[in-house]
Amino acid sequence: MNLAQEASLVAGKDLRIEARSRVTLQQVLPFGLIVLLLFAFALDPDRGVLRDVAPGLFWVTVLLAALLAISRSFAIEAANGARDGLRMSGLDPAAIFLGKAAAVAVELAALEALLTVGVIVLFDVSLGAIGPLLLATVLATVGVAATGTLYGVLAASSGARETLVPVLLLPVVSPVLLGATRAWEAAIDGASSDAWPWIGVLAVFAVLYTSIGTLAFGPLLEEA
Amino acid sequence: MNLAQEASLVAGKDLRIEARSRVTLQQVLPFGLIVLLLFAFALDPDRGVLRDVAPGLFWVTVLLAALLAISRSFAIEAANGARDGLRMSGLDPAAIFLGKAAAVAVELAALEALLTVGVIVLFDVSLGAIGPLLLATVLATVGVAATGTLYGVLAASSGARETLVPVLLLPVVSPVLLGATRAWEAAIDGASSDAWPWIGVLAVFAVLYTSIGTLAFGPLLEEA
Amino acid sequence: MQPVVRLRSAVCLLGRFPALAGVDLDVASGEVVLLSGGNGAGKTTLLRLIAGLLPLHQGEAEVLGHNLARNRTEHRRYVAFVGHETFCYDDLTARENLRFAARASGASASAADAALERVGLERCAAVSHARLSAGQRRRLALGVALAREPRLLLLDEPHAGLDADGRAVLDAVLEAAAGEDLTVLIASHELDRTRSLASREVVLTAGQAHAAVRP
Amino acid sequence: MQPVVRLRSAVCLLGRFPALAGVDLDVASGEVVLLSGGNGAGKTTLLRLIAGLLPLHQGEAEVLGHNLARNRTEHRRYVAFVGHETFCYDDLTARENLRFAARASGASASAADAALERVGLERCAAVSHARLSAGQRRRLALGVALAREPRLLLLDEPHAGLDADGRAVLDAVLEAAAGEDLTVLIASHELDRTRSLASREVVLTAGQAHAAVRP
Amino acid sequence: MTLLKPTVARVLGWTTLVALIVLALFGLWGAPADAVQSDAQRLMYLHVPAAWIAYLAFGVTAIASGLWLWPRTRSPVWDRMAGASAELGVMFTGLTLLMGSLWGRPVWGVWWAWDARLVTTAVLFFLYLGYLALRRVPGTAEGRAKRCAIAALIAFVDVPIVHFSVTWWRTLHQEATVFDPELKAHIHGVMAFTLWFGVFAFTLLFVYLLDRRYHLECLQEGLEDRELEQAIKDRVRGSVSPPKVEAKVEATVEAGAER
Ligand code: HEM
Ligand SMILES: Nc1ncnc2c1ncn2[C@@H]1O[C@H](COP(=O)(O)OP(=O)(O)OP(=O)(O)O)[C@@H](O)[C@H]1O
Ligand SMILES: Nc1ncnc2c1ncn2[C@@H]1O[C@H](COP(=O)(O)OP(=O)(O)OP(=O)(O)O)[C@@H](O)[C@H]1O
Ligand SMILES: [Mg+2]
Ligand SMILES: [Mg+2]
Repeated sequence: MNLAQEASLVAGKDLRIEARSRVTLQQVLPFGLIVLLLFAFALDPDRGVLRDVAPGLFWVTVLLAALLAISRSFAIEAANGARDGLRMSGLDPAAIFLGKAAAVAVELAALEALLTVGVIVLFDVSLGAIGPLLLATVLATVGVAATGTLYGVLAASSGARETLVPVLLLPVVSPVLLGATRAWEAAIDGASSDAWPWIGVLAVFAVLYTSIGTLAFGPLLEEA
Repeated sequence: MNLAQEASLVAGKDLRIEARSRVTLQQVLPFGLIVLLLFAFALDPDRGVLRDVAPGLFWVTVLLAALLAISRSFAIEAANGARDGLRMSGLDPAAIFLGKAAAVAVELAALEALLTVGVIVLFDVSLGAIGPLLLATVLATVGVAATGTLYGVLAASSGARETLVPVLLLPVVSPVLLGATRAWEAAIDGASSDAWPWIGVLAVFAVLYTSIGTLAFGPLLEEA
Repeated sequence: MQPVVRLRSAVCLLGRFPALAGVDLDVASGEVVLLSGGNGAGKTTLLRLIAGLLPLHQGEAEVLGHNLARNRTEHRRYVAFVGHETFCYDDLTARENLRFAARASGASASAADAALERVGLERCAAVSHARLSAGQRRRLALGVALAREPRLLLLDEPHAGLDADGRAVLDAVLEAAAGEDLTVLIASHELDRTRSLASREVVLTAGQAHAAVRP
Repeated sequence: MQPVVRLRSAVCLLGRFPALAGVDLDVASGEVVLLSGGNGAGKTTLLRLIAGLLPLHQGEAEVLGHNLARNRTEHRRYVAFVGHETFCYDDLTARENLRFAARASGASASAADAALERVGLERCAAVSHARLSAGQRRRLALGVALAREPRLLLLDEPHAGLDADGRAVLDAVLEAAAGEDLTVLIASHELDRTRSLASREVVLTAGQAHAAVRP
Repeated sequence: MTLLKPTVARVLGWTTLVALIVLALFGLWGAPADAVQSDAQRLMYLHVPAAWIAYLAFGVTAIASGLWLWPRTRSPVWDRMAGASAELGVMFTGLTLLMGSLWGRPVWGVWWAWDARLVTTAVLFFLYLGYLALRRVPGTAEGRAKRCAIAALIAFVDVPIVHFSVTWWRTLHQEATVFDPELKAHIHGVMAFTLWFGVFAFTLLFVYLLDRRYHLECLQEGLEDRELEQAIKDRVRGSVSPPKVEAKVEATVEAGAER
């Protein structure tokens, strides 16, 4: 098997488990919507800033939901020592990384699509320049999925997987948060030209972490 | 052993495990601080609203950290079938509930103390009427710990513990979020009289869920 | 005399699968009953049912005089169950785990220490559960059960992973049972070893129990 | 001929504890080596070291011609390891788990199905791993290892939890090994059963290996 | 097997249909247009009844759950009723949200506003979505019933919060007009009649759907019971039949593998 086939084998396995357990659809998505609602409310609506901060809230929510998705992705490997099984399997670690990140990205994309509808309705936002917006979203998703998978495996080797991932991951992806928020703001205002530099940042980030992940996943997976 | 002794046995066990693994201190706390920062970042400091939304941000952060603490509290019981061990132990389920909730409350209180320092430093907030503020905090903490423990055990019986707790818990504790936020706002403004009704809401909530938990924990723990 | 366990066409479901499809079983006080049967026959399910960890779906079940259909928690403090898992906390040491279990069920700390010695784990007393080897964990699980000073002991494949020493400990527990007024139900695939110690053998096949025909 | 496994004063740490304190071991191709030793002697650690799942701390280790000190992943696709855990996914069925493992290591789906039959799990093919009984899980783990068509098979207490049928399957695997050019290292407490099938016994005590003195 | 006698259910079904048609006629043509909001206000005849029937549905869920938990009245009837009613409650809450949104667009100029009632209503919606998710978690019938009954009682706490939210937080959303404590009739007679008729029609709809849903649940349970009896027989004969769901899963896998 070549790299792509191996990666799709791994991604297929993760997505099949998701299709069977429906965790992302039935639990992570409602979580995202509730976070969106509650936080917007807790941050006090009177001041009329909510429409302006909608992109920021959206991406914070996506990040928090991503934490859950990643935690789930590695919970699957933690049970029954499946991680050792993967290590013994002879699959290329790069393929494992790409496969797991792809599965997370697919789940996140589905989530973002639905959360976007939520944002449009809740914050009365119209999307403006669709092209840059979509591009920014895709790149940010890839970035978050890649970084998340990388840090997920790093945390997985320690006992306290659930709580370690958030701490490690959130600071690292803050550039994505910033870039995606600014790109969205610009795109929503219809100022595509302002969006492009941020999209550039997101692209660099996505490429960077995908490459680092492809190279570093092997050693991290081996980490006892 | 009477109820209090049994509860303190359980709480002691949880706190000893925490002391040994340091998950709350070394992972949940940094997580809280990062979330605080990220939110501040996403909401853009330019608009000068940060000082006003500080209470909301603080309580949102506490809730998210509480999710992690509770998830950890039940992860402990999930490993090695420890939950079955508890069920076989002959301990009064009410004591188990009170013990686990107390341990979570202690962890949350430590967390809140440190996050408060963070809020004071980051958002340049001064605490105003300390009495009501402290009371509101204690009551909210008890409420969150009790509700969290109740929902934690509810979700623990299903396979996907990590992701189910957030979905179930967040809507239920939203009154705490609102009440504590408003109480803090009033207390910070020095308007203690405005804080008291909210403190009343928090007290009702804390008492209500502690009682429900004491009664309902047994049946929920038994759920196959 | 009142039987310790009395099942009448007991049905127990795992999800929608009838893992026990009508089991009749009587165990008298002081007996050591060997439960044999192939993989998936329902031994674990039967033991968990008796421990009160699984609900009864149909039929009757009485353990130590308590009707499980009505209440499956009351009898537990007199019952100890050694399952496929150890019921211990990874971050606590062997001794701490034992003490917690003993105190939780009302036994003393010295009972815990005695159990530690009995299963031969003195040397690992301060090693945390996460670091014990598979066999040491089995011993610890057995120790936890003994520390609780039960009247009914349910053992689910206690031999798995035990070395010769460990098996000797186990044999001693089974031999002493009659004298200590302890009733034991033991599910095992180590038939040769256990048959000689058991007072009776019950064979489970496809969710039903039959008395074994002694050759 | 080149040995399959060659260890020279190999030291392996678990945390700071030297679970293997200088092990010398040579295994030739086609051998079936029985690893015996008390609980906590280091059998699991030794097998995990050979599988490349644990790092070598001191000494030399060579498996299938690969030097583990330099690279402990290269040899893995020719090695299958049945550990205390099954390495399977709870939400996948037995067949899906087997197929995934087979395809991941380059074997065909039919190898997976053959393995399913060989370990006698046809009837549970569509049952998800989470619902299998303890013994059925052990069989599945064995099946996963066989489906990978390894050259070196590491078995860590494969007997634990297996019924008579399952043990017969295992015996058949050990017997067929020599013919199939398969080398087997088996750690077990079922000494009586395994000794007759093994070509050699190695005793581990306190992290060190000795050739067993045959009575 | 059902809550109502089949004939009663059938009559009720037709009555509901007629009532809904009458409501539509009154709502669209009978009642006068609002002075300020003109025709948009006609959404009230759906919005307000939907909200109240949602309360009613959650109330039924809470009471049924309580009756299930009370040992003397424990019966599977209450569990089924609680589940069915919660599903309808979620449906009606969704309807309230939808109608409110549609109404808000012309009146407030936005689909959504950060208003206490709106937020609490949305929280209510998610709360019961969570409850329904909990109902789907596998387990024994009794365990599931117990767990869900407790969750339903906890969730019901939010209903009064939604209702009083307008008085607790000064807000955008309409305050209580119909249940105004001072009992002044603020609204036109025909409008009031239409509103109350809407409530009546929706109540009929609720009872009818509840009965149907309950019936469906009974049929399903009957089917499961029969499958179980068969499974026990199979098990005794030693032929383990894998459960149906997984057989389907496996079939698709096979199909995929062949391609
Ligand atoms: C998504 C948006 C909305 C939601 C979620 C919502 C929710 C609700 C709820 C839950 C009730 C029942 C209150 C109770 O009696 O406890 C209600 C009543 C009502 N709503 Fe809305 N609503 C929305 C938008 C609107 C709009 C845009 C209007 C018109 C300006 C409106 C006018 C009313 C009126 C007149 C009542 C009856 C109040 C009474 O007499 O008690 N709502 N709404
Ligand atoms: N951090 C540690 N501190 C002290 N001892 C440790 C530590 N980590 C592991 N050990 C010990 O290392 C040994 C591990 O041995 P291993 O699991 O290889 O035993 P084994 O021969 O497989 O035993 P078994 O037959 O019980 O499976 C055990 O004695 C265990 O107590
Ligand atoms: N949902 C399910 N669908 C089909 N079969 C199931 C389901 N849940 C459990 N089973 C089956 O129920 C049986 C459980 O039996 P149990 O674990 O009691 O066996 P056991 O006698 O302890 O076996 P072992 O010796 O392997 O431990 C197994 O055959 C398992 O496959
Ligand atoms: Mg078993
Ligand atoms: Mg071992």
